[in-house]
Amino acid sequence: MDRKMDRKEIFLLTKPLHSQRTDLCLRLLERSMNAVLYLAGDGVYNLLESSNLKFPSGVMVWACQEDLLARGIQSVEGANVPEDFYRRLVEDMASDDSYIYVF
Amino acid sequence: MDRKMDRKEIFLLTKPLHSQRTDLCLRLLERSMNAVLYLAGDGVYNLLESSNLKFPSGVMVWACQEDLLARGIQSVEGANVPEDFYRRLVEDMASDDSYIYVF
Amino acid sequence: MRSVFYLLDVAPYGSEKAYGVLNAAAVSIKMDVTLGLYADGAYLALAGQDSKSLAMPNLSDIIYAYPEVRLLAHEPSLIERGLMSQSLVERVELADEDIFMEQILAADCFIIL
Amino acid sequence: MRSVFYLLDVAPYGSEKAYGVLNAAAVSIKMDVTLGLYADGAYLALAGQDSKSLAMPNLSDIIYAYPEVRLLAHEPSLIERGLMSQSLVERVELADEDIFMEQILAADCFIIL
Amino acid sequence: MKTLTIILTDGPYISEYADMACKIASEALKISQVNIFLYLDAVHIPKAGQKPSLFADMGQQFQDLAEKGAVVRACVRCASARGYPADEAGICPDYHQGIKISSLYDLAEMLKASDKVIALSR
Amino acid sequence: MKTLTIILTDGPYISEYADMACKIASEALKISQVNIFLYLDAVHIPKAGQKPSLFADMGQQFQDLAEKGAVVRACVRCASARGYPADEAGICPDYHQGIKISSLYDLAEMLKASDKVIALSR
Repeated sequence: MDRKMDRKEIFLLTKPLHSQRTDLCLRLLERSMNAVLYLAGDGVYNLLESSNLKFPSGVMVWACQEDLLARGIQSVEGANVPEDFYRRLVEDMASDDSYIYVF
Repeated sequence: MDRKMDRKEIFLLTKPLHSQRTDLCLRLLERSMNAVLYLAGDGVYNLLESSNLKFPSGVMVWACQEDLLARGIQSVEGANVPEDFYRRLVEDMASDDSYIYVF
Repeated sequence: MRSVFYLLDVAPYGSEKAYGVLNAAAVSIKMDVTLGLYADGAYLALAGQDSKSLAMPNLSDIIYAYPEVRLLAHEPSLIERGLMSQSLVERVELADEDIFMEQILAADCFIIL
Repeated sequence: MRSVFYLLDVAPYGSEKAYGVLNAAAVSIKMDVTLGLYADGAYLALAGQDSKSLAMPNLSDIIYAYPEVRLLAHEPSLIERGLMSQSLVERVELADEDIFMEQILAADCFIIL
Repeated sequence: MKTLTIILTDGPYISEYADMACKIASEALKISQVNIFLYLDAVHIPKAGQKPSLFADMGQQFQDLAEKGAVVRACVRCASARGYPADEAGICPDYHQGIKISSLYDLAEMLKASDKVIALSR
Repeated sequence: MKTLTIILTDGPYISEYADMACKIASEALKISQVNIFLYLDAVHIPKAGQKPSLFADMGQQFQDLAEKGAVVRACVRCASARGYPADEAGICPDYHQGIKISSLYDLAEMLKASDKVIALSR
C-alpha cells in the first residue's frame, strides 16, 4: 500500500442504489480512511430515508439541492445540502492531497 | 388471462447474463407456454457453457453466429447457430399468431 | 396494434429516457396505453417533484396531464428502493410481480426505450 | 499524472466503450497505465475473438498490440460470468477483490468510460 | 406480417443497435412494409458525411433502407434539440436522402398500423 | 489544483453529464485551468444550431466555457465517424467556435498535465 494516510479521497456518485457503479463506489469508500462523498444527479436517490443504503460511518456526505428537488426527495438524514454544491466539490478537489473517484 | 394458448412468443435478447433486462426476459420467458429465444449482440454471452444461466426447458434457442465468433464463444450447447439468423427471426415474426418481446 | 405497454427501467432526470417514454405514451392514447415503472424507473412514482432549478420539464406534471395513460408500478421494484413508505404520485397503480408480468404479455406490443 | 487506471465495466462489441477504452489506454502508455476489466467488462478477456464477420476491429488484437498496458481482470467478475473455465487472453492478469480495489486507489487517476 | 416498426434510441457506433436494426429491416423488407422511428439519440443516425474508419457508414445504410422502401422518420423534438433543422416537408439538409423529420405522433400512427414492433435500446 | 481535465462520453440531452460537466467546469475555471475532452458520443455536444425547447443549448454552453478559457477538444476518430469533419487546424464547420477536433493523443497529454481528472459516463 503506497497510499498516504493523510490523503483525502473524494467520491462523486451519480448513480442510484442498484447500479453496479454505486456498488463499486461503496466498496472503494469502505477502504478509504478519509473520504467525502458527493451525491449528484441520480446519485441523490441513495438518500431516500428508507433506502437500505448504508454509508460507512464517518463519511461526510454532500448532496446537490437541485437534484433532490427535481426528484421529489424531501428529507435527507445524514447528508448536507449546501447552496453551493459544485463550488464545494471543486474546492475539495483543489487541495493537493486529494484524489477524486467518479461513479 | 386473455392470452391464447397457441400463440408463439418470440424473445430477442441482446444483453448479457447480469443485466436486469436479461433477468426480466427470463422471468417473462418462464411464463410463456410456447416460446422461442433469439440471442444476438451481447445476448450471446448467455451461452457460455459454464454460465449459470438456465433457460426454461422446451425453449428453442437460436444464436447469431457472427456475434458468437466476434466474442470468442466457441461451443454452444443447447442452442442452434443458423447461417441465416435474422431471416429466421423475421420469418418467425411474420406469422400472425406470434408476439415479439425485445430486451 | 390496439394496445401498447411501454416500460421505463431507468431513473428519471439523470437521463432523457423517462421524458422520452412519457412523451411516447402521451401520443399513443388512441390505443390502450400502459406505462410500466420497473427497476430504477420506479423512482418516477415519487411525489413532490420540482425540476425548476434543474431547468428540466417536471415529469410528474406530464403524468397528470395524460390520465389516459395507465401508470403501473412494479411493486417489488418499489420495495427494493424503499419507495413504499414514501408519498407517491396518486395516479400510480401498484402491481405485484404476477400482475405486472401478465400485463406486459397481454399487450399487443412491448416497448422498452 | 504519472499513472492512470481505466475501468471497463460493459461487454465488448455490443457497445463502443471497450474499443474506446482500449484506444484511450493505448495512447496513455507514457504513463503507467492499467486497464481493469470489471463486471461485464470481464468478457473482454475471452480468447479467440474473431470479429471479421461483424465488420468491427478485433479487440483482443489491440490488447496484444500494446503490451505496455497492464491488463487486470477482477476475479470475482470472471467467476460470476463462468469465465474461469474458459480460455482467456494470455496477457490478462487476474486480481482478487482486494488487489483490484487497491490498484484503483493506488493510481493517480481513475477513469470509467 | 404486413408492417414491422423498429424504434431506435441510440446513435450510430456507440452501440450495435443501429446495425442490428439494419439487418432486421433488410430481411423484413423482403416480405413486408418496414417503418423505422428514430428517437432520442437515434436522430444522429441519418447525418450525412459519416466517415467511420473501421465500421460501415450507418447513415448510408439507412439511406439504402429508405431506397429499398423503408419509411424512416426522426422525432422532430429530439432532432431539433440536437441541431437538425427541418423544412415544412420534414426534409433536413444535414440528413441522408429519403429520411425525414416528423412529429412523435407519427410514431403512434406507425404503431397503430403495425403487426409487430421492435424497440432496440441500451 | 493547476489543471482539471473532464472527460465526457455522452451526447447532449440524453443524459445529465454534459450539464454536470458545465457546472463543474464553470466553478473550476475560477481557480484553475480546465480541459474538456469529448469522446465517443460526446463529440455531438459542440454541434451548432441546437434548439432544445425545454433545456439549455448545450453547444452554446460549451462555447461559453471555451470563451472563459477552457480547452475543449473532440476526438478526431469519434467525430469523423459521426460526420464532423475537421480542417488541418482542427476546426470543424459544424461546431461552435472555440472547440477543436484533435487526436486522442491530446487526451493523454491532458491527463499527464492534470492534477485531477473527472470522467462522467453512463
